Amino acid sequence: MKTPKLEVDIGGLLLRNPIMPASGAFGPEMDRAFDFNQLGAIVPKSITMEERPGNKTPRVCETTAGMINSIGIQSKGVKHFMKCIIPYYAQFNPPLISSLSASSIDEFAELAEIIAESEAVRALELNISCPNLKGNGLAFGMDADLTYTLVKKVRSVTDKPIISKLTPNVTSIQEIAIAAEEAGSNSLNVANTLLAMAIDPETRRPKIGNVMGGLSGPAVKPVIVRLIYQVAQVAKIPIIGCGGVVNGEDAIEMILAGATAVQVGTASFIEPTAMVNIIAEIEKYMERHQIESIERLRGQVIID
Amino acid sequence: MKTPKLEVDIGGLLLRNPIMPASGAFGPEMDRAFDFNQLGAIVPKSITMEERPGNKTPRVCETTAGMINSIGIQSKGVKHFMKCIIPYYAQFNPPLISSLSASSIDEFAELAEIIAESEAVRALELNISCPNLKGNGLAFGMDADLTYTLVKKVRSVTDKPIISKLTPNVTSIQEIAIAAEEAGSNSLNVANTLLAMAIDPETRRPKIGNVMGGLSGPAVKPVIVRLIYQVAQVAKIPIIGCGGVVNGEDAIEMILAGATAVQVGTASFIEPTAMVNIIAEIEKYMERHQIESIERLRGQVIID
Amino acid sequence: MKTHQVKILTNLQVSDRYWHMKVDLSEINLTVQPGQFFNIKCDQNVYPFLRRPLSVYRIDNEEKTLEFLYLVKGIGTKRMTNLKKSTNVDIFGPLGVGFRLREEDETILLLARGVGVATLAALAYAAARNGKKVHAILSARHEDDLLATEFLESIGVIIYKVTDEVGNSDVTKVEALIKKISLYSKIDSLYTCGSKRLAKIIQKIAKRDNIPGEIALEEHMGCAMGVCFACVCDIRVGDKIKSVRVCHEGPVFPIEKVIL
Amino acid sequence: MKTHQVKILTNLQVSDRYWHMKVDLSEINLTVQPGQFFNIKCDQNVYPFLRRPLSVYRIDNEEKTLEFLYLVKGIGTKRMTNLKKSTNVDIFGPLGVGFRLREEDETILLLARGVGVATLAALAYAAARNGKKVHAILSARHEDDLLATEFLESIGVIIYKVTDEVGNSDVTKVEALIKKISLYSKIDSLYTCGSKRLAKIIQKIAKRDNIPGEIALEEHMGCAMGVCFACVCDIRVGDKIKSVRVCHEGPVFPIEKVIL
Ligand SMILES: Cc1cc2nc3c(=O)[nH]c(=O)nc-3n(C[C@H](O)[C@H](O)[C@H](O)COP(=O)(O)OP(=O)(O)OC[C@H]3O[C@@H](n4cnc5c(N)ncnc54)[C@H](O)[C@@H]3O)c2cc1C
Ligand SMILES: Cc1cc2nc3c(=O)[nH]c(=O)nc-3n(C[C@H](O)[C@H](O)[C@H](O)COP(=O)(O)OP(=O)(O)OC[C@H]3O[C@@H](n4cnc5c(N)ncnc54)[C@H](O)[C@@H]3O)c2cc1C
Ligand SMILES: Cc1cc2nc3c(=O)[nH]c(=O)nc-3n(C[C@H](O)[C@H](O)[C@H](O)COP(=O)(O)O)c2cc1C
Ligand SMILES: Cc1cc2nc3c(=O)[nH]c(=O)nc-3n(C[C@H](O)[C@H](O)[C@H](O)COP(=O)(O)O)c2cc1C
Ligand code: FES
Ligand code: FES
Repeated sequence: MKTPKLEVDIGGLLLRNPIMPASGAFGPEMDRAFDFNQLGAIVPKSITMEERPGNKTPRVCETTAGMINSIGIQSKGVKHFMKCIIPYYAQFNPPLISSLSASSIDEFAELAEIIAESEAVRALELNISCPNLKGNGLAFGMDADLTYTLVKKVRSVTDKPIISKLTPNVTSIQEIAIAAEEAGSNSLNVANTLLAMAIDPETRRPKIGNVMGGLSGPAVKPVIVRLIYQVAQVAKIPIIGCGGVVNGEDAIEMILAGATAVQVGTASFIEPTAMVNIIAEIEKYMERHQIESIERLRGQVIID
Repeated sequence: MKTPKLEVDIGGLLLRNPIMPASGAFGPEMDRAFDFNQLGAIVPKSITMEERPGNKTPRVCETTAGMINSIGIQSKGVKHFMKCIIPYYAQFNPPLISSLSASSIDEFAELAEIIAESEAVRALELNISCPNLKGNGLAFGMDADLTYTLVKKVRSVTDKPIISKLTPNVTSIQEIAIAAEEAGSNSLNVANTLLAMAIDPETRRPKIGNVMGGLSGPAVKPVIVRLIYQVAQVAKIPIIGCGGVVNGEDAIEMILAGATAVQVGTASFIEPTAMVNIIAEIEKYMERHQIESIERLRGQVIID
Repeated sequence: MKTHQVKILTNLQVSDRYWHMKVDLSEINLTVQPGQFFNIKCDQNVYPFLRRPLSVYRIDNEEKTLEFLYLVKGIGTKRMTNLKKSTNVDIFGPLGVGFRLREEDETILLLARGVGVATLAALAYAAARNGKKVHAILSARHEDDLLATEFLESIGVIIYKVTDEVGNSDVTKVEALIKKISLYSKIDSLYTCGSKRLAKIIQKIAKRDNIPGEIALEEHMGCAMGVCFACVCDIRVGDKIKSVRVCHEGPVFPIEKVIL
Repeated sequence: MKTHQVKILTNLQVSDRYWHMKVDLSEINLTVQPGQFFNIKCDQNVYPFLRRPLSVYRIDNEEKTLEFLYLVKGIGTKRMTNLKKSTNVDIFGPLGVGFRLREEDETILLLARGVGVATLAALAYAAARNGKKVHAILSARHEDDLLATEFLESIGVIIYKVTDEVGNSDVTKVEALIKKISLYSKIDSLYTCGSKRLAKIIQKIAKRDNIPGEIALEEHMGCAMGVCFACVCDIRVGDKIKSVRVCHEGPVFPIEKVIL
């Protein structure tokens, strides 16, 4: 067999392989761990218009097979991003997907317009699902109408591919997915973190400063796989799976459920080279199963 | 210090301690593992009006720190329940809480009426949140209006305490909680399982016969603690926490978040005596922290 | 129905994919029947989360030991191989209903595929000790996967090895073999485990020749104690279909009742 | 910035709540500075899920060994105690910015509370080897919790023990002690770790006497490599407040910059 083909197309953006970092779990500091050119894409931490301090510490805590974070989008603002971050990532081959966060629909559009101007930015990921912005866990992505309006507005200011990052904390993710697709998203990220909380029985205090935060890691994978499967039933645009992927088999599982590409977050905290290991494991799986192109696996879960 | 007081009142039903089984993870067969009289209450598997076969096997699979089940309420029907199950549990001291499942609002009311007639049944738990009935994960408890109508209807046929078992798979559990409370629930169970899915990359098949199922076990605890905390902000009636409790500290965590009582499900599969161990661990915790009554801990998470 | 912390006497690899674990029961008093199983904690950890069911491979009431023979399949059995001699392992059981060995039987025949021999070996031992003649057909993919043959031979079991490798393990050949055995040795009872395909032969012969037969089934388990209804399978009772729990009404069932 | 599988040479309990682990670095080439840390996998398992940060307690460049001294606090450090001699442990590092030992200094003073000594011991060792005079005030709840005293004494460090038990560990008494030491020995640099309460003394003295000082901070960590912004704290730069990452810009900071 020839070496397996890993190329995928996430709504007009071609990737050499389906593996990329999850926003907020990746940074320039990791270049000492592995060569960024091996990635399918580069996704920096969500950026906001203005500088933001982020939330109180502790900002992370461990749970069984997972972690809760409430970083709260600590950001140096879009100016610093355009001046320092984009040029840095521009030196690598994988396309740069910029993740955006804002507190109003207009701000989302403004920010998108500014960032899309940079040639190096090849797609925008709209973080409409951060549970850590307002302290109550609410997000734009919890409402289909808001999602539609928001994405539509951003669509009107840029032709670059838009990835809408959905929240898992909803009754019907299908509804939100359809809204995002109809408003002009080119692909969907399924999904952000599960809203969660932990209390230390000894101190009786929440384990993170912000009381609630987002749960990530292997604990959430079964919920995310279900969401991918549900979205794949209704969406025509590609899905990027995200949540709990630790190894190549996890990525394959998401692809079988319907994902085109896969993001890896927390796993990099435990094994900094997790992403390149996962790419190698996917290749091995494909060789073992004689699968020539990863596209052949997409949505191929067998339902009797 | 005197021995700690563990008594709690869950909406008109007095329990000698806050620990009881989660429906579906308990049965007469466990009487060889421990004395049921040690429990706060007894909660059998959800019962349906007619006999039901349940779902295809495999019905369970393991996930990281959790399991997915799609039993699908295998039930021998209410007649058998009245004749065989109730009299069996009636011989124990802890109050019997009967869990009900039905496929329509009218059926819920009919079933409630029949079961409430039995003197031994001291409260009804309405399983309006089972993700395994229809194969698409939908449940009455995902809609506030349906929840209101359903509970109201059941309220009209019985004066016994009603526990509404909520689903975690919603955008706003607060909304559903309020609907259930306003319709006359005496307490709220927070919550049923998270809708989930797992695929075996080798066979490419879903790991459970029913494709999707409910996730339980330690993996879900941080989500459940968050839901309890959210419901406690809006509900006046007692909350029964359920999901991922394995030890006494987990139960304390839920009580600090706002729960009055706590159900234990999957943990019993790993350690059949889990519930009595948890009761002992709660007592030890209370002694160590000089807490005279468990009620003193309820909702006492410290938020700065 | 209790969990026990028992000391591991040995936990050793016996072939490419199989391991053998022996534990000390001298501290506890257990009556264990062939065909029953234990649900075993693979690790003193939350991961793997669920216990794993293993049949009793051998019970030694004098030495007060219990043995398991297991195939390394996935994460749970893989981690089981890390359990160290002299440390404790947490076993829950004995669980389920075992085989029925009939007093009056003089000769029995066992048909085991793969790790199914782990389940039937304890029965063979009990039968041999009771003075019965035991024929055992052991089927596997390769010669290497034929387990416990020495042990079984040492207790006087007459063994017939069939493998996919050699090509004598398919249904027709095994059926012919059983026919041959019955020609010179009247079979009073039949027992099988490990392959539904092979079990069909037993079911057929049992029915045709009116010989009692039993089969040990497997199903994914949650609680292993009859409360969760994860491990159900359908059986035939008269002309009705009934749902039973493999962990509770089984894992051993009359061969004529199972639906293969 | 890499993970390394290194062999455990010893992993032993040294007092009621403290353990000491020594690993073999002979297979890899690492330059490790006092004050840097490693993020350690407590178990070859998904549980505990996150790594745990531990300072370098001692680096021996001749023997090619690395040592950690750790307090058994919760689940992670508890499981660390199960790591067995001769097996491998997965360590990620060295991480962060270590202490700056100034060439010109003749005498330095360390103030460590509790397990803070684990962080300062490597510095003491490096300073002593460079011919500097090292005063170390070690503070703890009980005499029993005063660690590494023998090791430090053996390399010529002058030790002052203060404990809550004896009642000489409060802020005023420690401040008086430092004053007394400075009377007969001019302190060129100050270093502290393990207590913000005590660090305030160092900050005050450093400012008042214009002595350079450094502190090693702790914060809950996610990635430990500067990407997640979990471990931030505020520092003072001029009259501005700046957010820095303990794992990346730290864990060692100039004492005048930290906000205690
Ligand atoms: C009553 C009973 C007795 C058994 N006795 C023995 C025995 O003596 N020796 C032996 O080697 N094995 C025996 N088994 C099978 C053994 O329990 C499984 O092989 C084991 O649980 C697999 O665990 P794992 O973690 O290694 O694999 P996993 O990683 O959990 O799974 C690997 C594969 O095995 C399948 N699997 C998992 N659990 C089961 C199960 N309970 N039944 C069937 N398939 C399963 C999974 O779906 C998956 O495809 C018995 C099973 C039962 C129900
Ligand atoms: C840079 C750095 C260097 C360190 N060096 C050492 C050392 O050399 N020796 C040593 O014994 N300890 C050291 N620590 C502290 C050590 O990392 C924690 O004690 C350990 O992570 C606790 O893990 P656990 O699983 O035992 O406790 P957990 O069960 O995780 O937690 C127990 C308690 O400790 C708190 N805790 C957990 N992680 C941290 C953390 N990173 N910082 C502060 N509190 C925490 C928790 O909130 C909880 O209250 C260092 C910490 C940092 C950040
Ligand atoms: C520390 C941390 C910070 C995060 N910050 C962001 C962020 O800025 N924007 C965003 O869209 N998602 C953020 N996330 C969510 C991740 O991108 C991802 O959706 C989530 O972690 C689930 O994937 P995982 O289980 O692989 O980590 C963050 C997650 C973590 C753990
Ligand atoms: C095997 C199994 C069967 C279940 N059956 C029911 C049921 O019949 N009715 C119900 O309300 N919940 C049912 N549940 C959900 C549990 O009652 C409980 O909500 C869930 O398991 C979370 O708690 P745990 O993490 O402690 O197990 C079932 C759970 C399991 C694991
Ligand atoms: S495994 Fe629970 S009933 Fe059999
Ligand atoms: S721990 Fe992630 S930035 Fe410091």
